[in-house]
Amino acid sequence: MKTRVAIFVLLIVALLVTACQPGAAGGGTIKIAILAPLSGPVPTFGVSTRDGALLAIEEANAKGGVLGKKIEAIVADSQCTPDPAVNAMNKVIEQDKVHYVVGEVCSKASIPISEIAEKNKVVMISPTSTNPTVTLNADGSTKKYVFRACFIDPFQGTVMAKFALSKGYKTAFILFDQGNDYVRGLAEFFEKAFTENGGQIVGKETYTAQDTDFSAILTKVAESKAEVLFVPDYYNIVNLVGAQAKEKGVTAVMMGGDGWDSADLDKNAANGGFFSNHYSPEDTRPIVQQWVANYQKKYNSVPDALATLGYDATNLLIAAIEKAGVDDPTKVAEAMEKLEYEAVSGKVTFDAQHNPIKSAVVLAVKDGKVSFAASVAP
Amino acid sequence: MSDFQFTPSPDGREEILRIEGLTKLFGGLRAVNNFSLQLHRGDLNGLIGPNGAGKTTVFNMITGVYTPTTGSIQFRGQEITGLEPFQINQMGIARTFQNIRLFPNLTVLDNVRIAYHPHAGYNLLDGIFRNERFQVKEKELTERAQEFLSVFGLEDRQGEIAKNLPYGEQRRLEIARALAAEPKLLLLDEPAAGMNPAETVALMDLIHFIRERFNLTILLIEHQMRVVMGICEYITVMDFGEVIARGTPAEIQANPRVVEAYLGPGAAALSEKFRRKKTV
Amino acid sequence: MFKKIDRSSLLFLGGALAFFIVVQALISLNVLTAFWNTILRIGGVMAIVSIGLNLIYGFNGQFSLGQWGFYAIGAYSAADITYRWTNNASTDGLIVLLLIVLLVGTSILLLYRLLSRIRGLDALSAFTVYLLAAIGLSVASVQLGRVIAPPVNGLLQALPPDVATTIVFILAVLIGGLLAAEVSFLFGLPVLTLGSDYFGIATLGFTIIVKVLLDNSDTLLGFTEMKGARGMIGIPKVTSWFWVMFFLVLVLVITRNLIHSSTGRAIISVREDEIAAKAMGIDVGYFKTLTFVLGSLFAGLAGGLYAHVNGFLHPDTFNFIKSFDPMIIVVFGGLGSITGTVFASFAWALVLEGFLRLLLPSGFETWRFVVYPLLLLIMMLLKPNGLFGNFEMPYLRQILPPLRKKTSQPQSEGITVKEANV
Amino acid sequence: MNSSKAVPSTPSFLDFLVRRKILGLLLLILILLLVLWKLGSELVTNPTLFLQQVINGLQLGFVYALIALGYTMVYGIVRLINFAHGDVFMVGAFMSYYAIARVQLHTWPAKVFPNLSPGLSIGIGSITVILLSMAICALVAITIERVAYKPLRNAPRISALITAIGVSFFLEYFGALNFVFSPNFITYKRPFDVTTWMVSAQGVQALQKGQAIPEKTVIFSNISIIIVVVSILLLVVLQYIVGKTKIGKAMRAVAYDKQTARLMGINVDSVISVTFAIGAALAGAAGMLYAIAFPQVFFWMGIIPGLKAFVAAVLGGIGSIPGALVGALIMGQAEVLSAAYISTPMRDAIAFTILIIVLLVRPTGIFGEAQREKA
Repeated sequence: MKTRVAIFVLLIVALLVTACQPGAAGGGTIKIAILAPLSGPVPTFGVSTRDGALLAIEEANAKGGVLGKKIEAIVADSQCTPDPAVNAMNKVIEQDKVHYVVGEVCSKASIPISEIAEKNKVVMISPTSTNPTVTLNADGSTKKYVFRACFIDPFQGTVMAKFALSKGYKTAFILFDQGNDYVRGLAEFFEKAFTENGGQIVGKETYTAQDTDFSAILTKVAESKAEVLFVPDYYNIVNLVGAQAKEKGVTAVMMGGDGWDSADLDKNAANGGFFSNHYSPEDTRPIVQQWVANYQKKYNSVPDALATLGYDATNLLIAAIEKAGVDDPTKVAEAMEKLEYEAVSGKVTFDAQHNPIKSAVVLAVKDGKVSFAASVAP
Repeated sequence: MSDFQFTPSPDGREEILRIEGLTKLFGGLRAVNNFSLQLHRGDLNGLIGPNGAGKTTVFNMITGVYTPTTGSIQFRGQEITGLEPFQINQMGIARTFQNIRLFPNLTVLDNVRIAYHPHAGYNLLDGIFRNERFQVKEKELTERAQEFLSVFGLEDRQGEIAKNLPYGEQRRLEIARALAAEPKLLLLDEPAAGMNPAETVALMDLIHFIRERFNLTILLIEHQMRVVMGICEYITVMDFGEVIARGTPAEIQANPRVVEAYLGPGAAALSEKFRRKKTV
Repeated sequence: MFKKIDRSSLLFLGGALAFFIVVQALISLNVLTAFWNTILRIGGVMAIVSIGLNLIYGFNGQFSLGQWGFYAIGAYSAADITYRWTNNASTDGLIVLLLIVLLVGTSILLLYRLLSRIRGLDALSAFTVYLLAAIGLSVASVQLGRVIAPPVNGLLQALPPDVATTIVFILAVLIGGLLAAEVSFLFGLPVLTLGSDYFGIATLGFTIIVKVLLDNSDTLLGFTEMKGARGMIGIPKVTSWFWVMFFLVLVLVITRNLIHSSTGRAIISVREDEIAAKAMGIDVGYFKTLTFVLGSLFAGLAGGLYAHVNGFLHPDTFNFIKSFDPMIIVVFGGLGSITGTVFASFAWALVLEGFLRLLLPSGFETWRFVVYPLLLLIMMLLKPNGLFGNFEMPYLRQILPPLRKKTSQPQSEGITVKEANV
Repeated sequence: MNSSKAVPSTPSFLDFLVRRKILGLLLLILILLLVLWKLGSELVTNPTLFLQQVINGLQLGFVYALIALGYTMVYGIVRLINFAHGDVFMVGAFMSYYAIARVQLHTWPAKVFPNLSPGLSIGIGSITVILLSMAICALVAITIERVAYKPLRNAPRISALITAIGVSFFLEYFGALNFVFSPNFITYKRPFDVTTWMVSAQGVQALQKGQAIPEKTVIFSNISIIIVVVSILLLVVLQYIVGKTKIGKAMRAVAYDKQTARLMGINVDSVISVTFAIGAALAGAAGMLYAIAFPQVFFWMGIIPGLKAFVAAVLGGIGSIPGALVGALIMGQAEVLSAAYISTPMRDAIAFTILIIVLLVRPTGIFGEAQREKA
């Protein structure tokens, strides 16, 4: 009994102590929180995003910070899941008194935290959440403080549909993860644009993120004789699908979205495929070359799409703070709306719904290399 | 013994149980074959036989644990085969188990109160709202349960956890619990198993006593011949699922088939000696 | 009635009220920020789910992993009702679900009476009868609801918006609970006949099936507002600390009264020894179903509350891996100890989401889930029966009735017969 | 609703419908007929495709069988749902990955005996790798058993289950740390190349890369064959160990009655350890084969296959070794055929529905022994 009372008292005391802990008043620094899924089902996405964002902050600090102050990065684990993300967001806002947030990666986590950001007047920029409702209120109006650094679903789906048609392909088979709104969104808009422009969807199949055996649906793909296999998922799924497709005699050309962009993409499995992306590693713009070089130097690997977008999102935020000239989220949000910034993923401006307007490139995977194939303007 | 004659009780007592042609097959095994039995109110009968003779299977069929393959069981004129055990219990047949089956982690009092549940007189919602009816009935029920405990000398143990009781008291508690269901027919499965001679004597007294006190009909399975011969008025002997003998204790002891069943073929020669020694 | 409230009840209600007021005050003073506020509310919600599971597993002995599925059902159905009210100013969700809950509930009660008279009733056949009735009545409710909804709309709109929303919210939570309870009845009827571990796997399957359906709620089920795997937005965030405490205390009182009644004892007897319980006239099947339904009712209530905490629902929250959380909490707190369950729920939320977040140094964020299982392991090894074992706070403790007036009696002979007809 | 005291009467119409399972069986038969009709019509429309899907299902089923065997072993003897089994499987996959990609262990025969034929050399090398990961998994499992389960042997069964969940979380998240395994999806390097063969009326041919499959042809790969062969081999070995050896007899004794086994002089603790070790070794083998079939390793990879395999074990009758195989094959077919012909989004739901239906008809699984409790 005594131990129970002791534990109980301890808990209460700990609660009060930590609750009353004054958030360090941000005098000398500007704090930017990075919310990333470091645990949960996709920690590797979280790690990339965080690494990209941290590199941006490090570079900004090396140049003297922003508004003459150093930037302090606060990393929180949001698990790509609604509840922990809300807790992480509340924590950085309430305990750390952060005014600027980069995150979350997954839309399902970004949506609930975007509402918290809006309520607390904290500027949030999600690097990779493609779901339109991240920046929109339920009534369709735009959230004042919430931005994103990535394409929304319609854009990439349409780009790839047009690209496929321009290559002369007429039939396509779509595979998508029913539980992932990013993948689903791309698939839907690909289908729409492809059929509207004269293509034909010969089949559509779903799977779940935990599936590893794609034999049943790939057999159907092979049977359908489709020319294009659209798999707009992340590289991990693409690796599995690609490897098994070859064994099942699928001859269709695989296509996908920016989720493919990773050093871990199995270039054998995805050989012959195309995907849309924000930039091409062959791009000669100095910002791209420098980014790739710096990232490689620091983390010893080639940056993937998530790292790039994490880096861009953070830089956009820093640029907006710089532009606003004061450490005031409302001013920063206003500055962000009018921002024009040369990011790794191209020149960025925001539309009325706080989505970036930028161009996309289509990359080809061929013989173990990823190379530029086409450029598509918005 | 298959053509068993059902007879009305000579002194006009009500027929409590009538089992006719009861058979149970487990796969190919004929556990009980064409078993018949009749009990009148107030009877105290025994069911004996070597291990594996099918006695407990008969009990399990009476109480609904097993459904008979064929045959009928009538309790006070009503067919009860096919009913669930709890329905049979609620009709007035209670039992104890060969290896004591109390509710081990509950108090002695709760063990008895649970048996009272069908007679609780209030329902789920009364209990949740704790209304007048709950208060009254719960009190009534608790007092009844305590009364039973006191009959069995367990009153002071009411707060004890059942599994912590000594063996003899657990046996008594199990009988008390069975009686709390207010049965007309009580089935006791080896009540004296594991008891020392003094406890056994006390148990025999107790069985006699509860029969009078609660106006019960009792059927009992027992291995201790002392108990069976000492208290049963009429005995049915089973072997390999069949009834091999019926009669009063004296008749049974004289029956060579019974001795053979217990001791194996050829033992009948010894039966004379056996009978002399055992006759009370 | 009030004179009957005893000291421990007063203490409990007073304590709960004091706890509520203190926390509420701290929230109002912003000492407990939104961060802690959310965690405390989630802790309370988990307490309700876990009490339900403790009823099913701790008291009735049924190893259920389906609690999370019922939680999901409660959450989504309650959310749909309030969503339609706040976004479309329509009560069709409310009315239709209310009708379904009422009609199906009544039909279950009536059919149960009818069917319990049949000898050798087969659970699967009974299930078929209930299922047909439930489907038929649900279809009828949808039709009927369309007719009734408009006038009710007008009625509710005449009220001040806050009041109307609160009414809709409370009804939504209750309906969510009842719907979960009715689904659990249908599902439990055949499945409860399975043995312990098999039942566990079947219920785990239920959780997974619910999650798959929610993933496709917009396509397969046709509820476009639920948006399937995109997550449901636009749910009003009305679950305050008050409502969490209100429902928690309600659930606690119901559980306590249930457990300490004859019904409760019958429920526990099933856990202790099914065969003996049957032999003692306990309808084991009935009590298993009853407990399962009650436990799921609580899960559904909790789901309804949860939906309105963050105002966002996503099928991933109802992933089967998380379905172990209530089980962990129940075992952690002590099987069969309601006090332990409540305590463990809050502790679980505070430690996992609160302290570990704050205390782990930067760079070690991922260690949260390394520390958590280690804590779990150490706890289980040190206290295999859970933190609280069988301990209960006074209010939840069973009071031993006073001994009857002692009439000195020897054990077997010379008993004075006091009542003629015992 | 309280159960009435009165003798139940029997209303005739409802009685007819509900008694003796008539209605319930009708429902099941209806579902079965619908499914059979659907599958049958698919079989008639495109028999080759159907056959191909059945082959796909077989491969998946045999993979599940390997994991299910471990589950069924441990459950049969200790009655513990060992949730960490799937994660031991993950450890096995990672170990073989490191052995192949980092150490190139599979090439040792080629280095030591350069004259061996390449096929044989890779074969021996792969067997070495699989034995290594089996051994490591066995060690991991023994450690887990000693630390997390043994102290709880006399505690309530659920406590051990919770520690199993704890161990499972720990293995996953500890494995996800950068310095342990990795939080990344890692492409698995197969020790040998995949060869796909086409079978048609014209005979057997190898499928060339990028070649489309002609009409009326079914394909299978060397991976399928290896998985089937290894599964059956391990099944036979396991059946032999449990049925014929001394330790197997001890295991069965422990499974039947721990106390009595102890009295008979059996060292129960070491028998349980050995059981865990064997189960884990099977998981290790399964981990490698799984990774060869679906070439990716990831710290969460054990959860879903583990769950499905467990379901397969339950379906077949947990505790029964042939049951695990049969259950796994059914699961494989159920998943593949429902994905192919019924509804892809619902494939997991369908698999579980099948489980529930089978359990309703046979409460202890297909090969499970009926539990008759003596009253």
